[in-house]
Amino acid sequence: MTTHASADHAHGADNHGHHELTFLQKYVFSTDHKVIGLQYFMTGVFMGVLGALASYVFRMQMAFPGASVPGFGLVTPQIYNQMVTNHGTIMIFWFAMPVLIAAFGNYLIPLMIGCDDMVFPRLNRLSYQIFLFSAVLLIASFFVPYGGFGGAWTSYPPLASNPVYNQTPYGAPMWLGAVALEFVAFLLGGINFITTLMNARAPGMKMYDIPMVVWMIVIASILFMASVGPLIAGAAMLLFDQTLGTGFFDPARGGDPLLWEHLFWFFGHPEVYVVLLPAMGIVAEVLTVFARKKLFAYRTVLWTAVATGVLSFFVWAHHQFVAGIDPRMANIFTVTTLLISVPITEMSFVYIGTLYGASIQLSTPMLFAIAFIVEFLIGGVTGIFLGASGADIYFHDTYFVLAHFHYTFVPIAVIAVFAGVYHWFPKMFGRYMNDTWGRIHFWGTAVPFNGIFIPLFYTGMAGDHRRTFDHLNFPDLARADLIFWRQFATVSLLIMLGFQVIFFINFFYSMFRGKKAPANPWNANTFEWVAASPPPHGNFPTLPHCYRGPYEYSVPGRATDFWPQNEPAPKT
Amino acid sequence: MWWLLGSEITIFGGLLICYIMMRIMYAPWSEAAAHTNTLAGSINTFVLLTSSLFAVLAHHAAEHKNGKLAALYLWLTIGGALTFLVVKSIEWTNEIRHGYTITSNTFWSFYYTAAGLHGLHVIAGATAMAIVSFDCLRGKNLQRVEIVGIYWHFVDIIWIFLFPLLYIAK
Amino acid sequence: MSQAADGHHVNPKHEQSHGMDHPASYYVKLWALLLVLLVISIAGPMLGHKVLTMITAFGIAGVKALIVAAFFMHLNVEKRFVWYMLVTMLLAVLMFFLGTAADVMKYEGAHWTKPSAYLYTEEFKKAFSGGEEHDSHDAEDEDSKALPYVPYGAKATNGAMGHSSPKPEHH
Amino acid sequence: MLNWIIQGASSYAGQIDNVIVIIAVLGGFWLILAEVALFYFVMKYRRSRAPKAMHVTGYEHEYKKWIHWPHYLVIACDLVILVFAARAWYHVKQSMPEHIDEDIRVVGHQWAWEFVHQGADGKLGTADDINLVDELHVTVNKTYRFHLESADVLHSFSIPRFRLKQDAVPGREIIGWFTPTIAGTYDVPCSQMCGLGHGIMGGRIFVETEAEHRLWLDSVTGKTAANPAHGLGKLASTQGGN
Repeated sequence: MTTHASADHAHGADNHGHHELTFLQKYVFSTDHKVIGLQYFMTGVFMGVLGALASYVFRMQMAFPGASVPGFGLVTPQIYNQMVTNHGTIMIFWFAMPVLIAAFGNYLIPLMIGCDDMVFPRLNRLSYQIFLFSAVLLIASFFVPYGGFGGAWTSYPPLASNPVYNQTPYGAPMWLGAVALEFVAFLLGGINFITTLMNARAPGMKMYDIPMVVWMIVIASILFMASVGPLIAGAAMLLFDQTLGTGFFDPARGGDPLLWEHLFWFFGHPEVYVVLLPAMGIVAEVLTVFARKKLFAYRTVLWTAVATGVLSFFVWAHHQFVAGIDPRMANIFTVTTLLISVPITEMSFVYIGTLYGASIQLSTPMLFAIAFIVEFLIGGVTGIFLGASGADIYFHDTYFVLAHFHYTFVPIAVIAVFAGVYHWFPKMFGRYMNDTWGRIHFWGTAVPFNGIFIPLFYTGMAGDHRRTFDHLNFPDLARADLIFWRQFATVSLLIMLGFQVIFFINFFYSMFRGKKAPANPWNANTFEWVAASPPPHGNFPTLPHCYRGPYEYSVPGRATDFWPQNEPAPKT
Repeated sequence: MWWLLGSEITIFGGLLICYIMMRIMYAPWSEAAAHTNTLAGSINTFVLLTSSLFAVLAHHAAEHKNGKLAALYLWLTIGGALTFLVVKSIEWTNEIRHGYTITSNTFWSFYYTAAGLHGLHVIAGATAMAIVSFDCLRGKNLQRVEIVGIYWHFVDIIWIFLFPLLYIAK
Repeated sequence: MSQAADGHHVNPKHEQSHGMDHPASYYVKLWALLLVLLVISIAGPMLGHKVLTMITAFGIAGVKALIVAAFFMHLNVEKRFVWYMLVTMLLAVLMFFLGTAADVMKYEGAHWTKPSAYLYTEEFKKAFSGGEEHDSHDAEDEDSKALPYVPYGAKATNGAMGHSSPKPEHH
Repeated sequence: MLNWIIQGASSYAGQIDNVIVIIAVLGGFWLILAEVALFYFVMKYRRSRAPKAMHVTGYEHEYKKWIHWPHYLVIACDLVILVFAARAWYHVKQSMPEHIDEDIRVVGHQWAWEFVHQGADGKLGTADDINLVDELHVTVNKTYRFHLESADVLHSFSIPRFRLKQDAVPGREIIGWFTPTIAGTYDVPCSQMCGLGHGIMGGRIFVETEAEHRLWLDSVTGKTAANPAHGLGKLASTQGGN
């Protein structure tokens, strides 16, 4: 493998003659990892906006049932289900994954390990094209007769497998096809990341010299690869059930709906860590730069990440405690689930430990990074309620679950991404983003976010079930306090969405008019800051050599408080 | 490449595990399995094993920088792939004619899904080999022979497991 | 993988360092061995012994796969990490099997039964009316237990061989 | 703790609430500790107060112990939680009370619950079964064993007041039990996505005293006029349970 990788690599480098490229070459058929990374980013953010608008529609329905949603219209149960389903699907598969793994991975991995491009640039482009096609397919599924799929993002059969039940004969297969294509795109991308890290590191870069975010993205890719296979097979089976009428998941014909649940969650739980780990990596980079401090116990972070990844394969059935699995199995999965809290706790402690004795500059990315830890801790602790079988009997499929995983996913996919964007924006576009507006955006995001989901913990405890389009149909849930908190959550959502406008204005304005940034605006150590901002085609004038670990900040006896990885040690 | 194969293992592994679980559970499926054509399966196993041999010989030739010979062996391998597909299509035609379609029952669903997925890999492998063989004739990119070869052996291995699972165990 | 990643630096010529100079006849011999194994695996079931069939079919499949993987795919000279990676993937699949089998592979368990599966098995047997030999002890043990009650899930359909999908009873 | 928000009304509600309280206390302790430490560090080591950062690798024993000891303590807390959670789980899901007063059959449909009461003869599957749509009548302090099925897609039989939840899987019959302890009328929503009408799929459970229950029984079996208290009572077709 190595041979061919490097051969292809050399081949790719030949193609990268530094001549002027036409527009098509530069943007549409580009094999440059930076362009592909930005394409992933833009597509992902666009899909994220769609997902956020979907949440606007159904949250309005939750708070004011039956009222016409401004700018949208009346929400029927069909539309509601479709919005909820596609909000979940889009946010995880078309926003969190492309932005966290594909965009940051593509953009950062070659820069951070000091090479000029991915080892398989054309595979990379193919991966993006498949991804783009899958996004288009998903959006198209809204507009087919009978509407888009509405069977929840878990897509449990027989609801998902039989048009008689889900009443979306075209939407359901299109949804499933889009998801399957998206998996293929990320498989190709993941192979590329792993091979790149293994084969194309700068000379001198040893295992413990690799920046944490690169490690995290690669570990996440490996997890994705090992877990998604059965679900791809399962997706083929479900697609045949939907279109050809086979009976893989039809109990009357020997199939078993629980088989799908297992296939789905065997992938679905590692998937949580697939998106968590890159976010952890981004936060590690931002924390160390703005705390001017070495990452506390690098090896511990790395090995807890590996341990989390391994353990994540043993915990999936905690999503199915009351789903009809054998109750004896639940005990095993409770043990493994509680076990996985250990490495995650340790990782969180290490991040807090990194701040000990630091010199913290509360810039916008740093604020987001700290907010990530604050919010993620809440998400992690509330997870224990759900991982412990006894408590899960009550909390399963309530808004408590929903609030819990939003407390993990929003820090991961929104807050950590903002930290990363504010941090690497100068590198991507050669200009700073406006810091004042960044801070306003931060407070407008972090505070309303808690305003959305803390009330939902409460309504979940009171028994609100998920995916119910109107809780007032249930007399016990028509209590005044619950109605108030539902409206509170919705208003918080509106505020949070409103503040995102500031981000987009800031983003696009700074892209063209922002203050010019030097190559290393934050005085950071890692390789990407060695390249010019924005990095040209081919990244580095000469490929750097690595002399030390990525987090050597505030080393005693040095004039500056940073020590770039490519700077040779002074002769003694 | 190895990572690609690793992910393929989990895809086929997932499908086959589902099949195995149901097969063990529903013992009467053996009566459906009795209607598979063991002869066709055996011929195909033989064809694939032989084509694997050609693939490794192609790699061998490529190692010795003999592009023309490597291309020849690759085309023999592709011939094996085509033979495999022809036998497969005759077999399926017969089975469908006897009324065993993908919806007949879940055994046949698995049979067609697993074999169909494998067939797609055969087609993909043959296409890749065809592309590589043209480069070989010009003596370019000889190291790619090994990649397609490895892929082809993997397709072969999958069949080695499919064969007893679908045809022999009754 | 980390250890491997360490030693995995760009090494374009690594193949020359491992002896790859087997003559072509070496591969032909391996191929002949594979064919012999193939014949055994086909002949195995003809002896009509269940356990023997399993051993010849799947044992030999394993051996064949190993031979192809090790010698044709040159895994025997590849870096160690490739083995680790492939075995890890297999372990992931095995893990999936272990977690899932308790639900999917059984007719009943603690506090649950699958009436539709009993029914399906019954109808399947009927469909193949020949039914002379049910040498499977498993199924018969299970079948001998009385069907508790005809369940909704199974009743609403046209049975195991039916093509149409179950229809909801009321809305 | 949960009783403040929603009063538990079954024999095991208290046990499940206890698990939740234990997790809240143990988890809450670590959460607050971690958040306080985090905010303390952020305040104390602002650049304005701490212009120069320390160089700490994190492998020095004096610092490492701050990570390691909490980490062992977390394992200990996990063990405690595990014991309580598993005991509650065993009690609710894995065991079955010795004495069962009545069997009921619960069938999920798109989009209504069908409840089969065993009727006067005390057996399910006989002619005098009482099939009701979205209405389940039970007597307080009696132990019920339910047989849960689904006619079409996945549903989930959930009574938040009882802290009870179990998915109904087509093709399976799943049994469980509950003992209501407080009389009243509670929701029985479906908590698993089951299609368009998922949001309206809610039955009611009527937990009645012995006398009320008898009154109801008489009203459905035609011995007396319909009970005005339960005017909703509509008889389902008697297609099930034979």
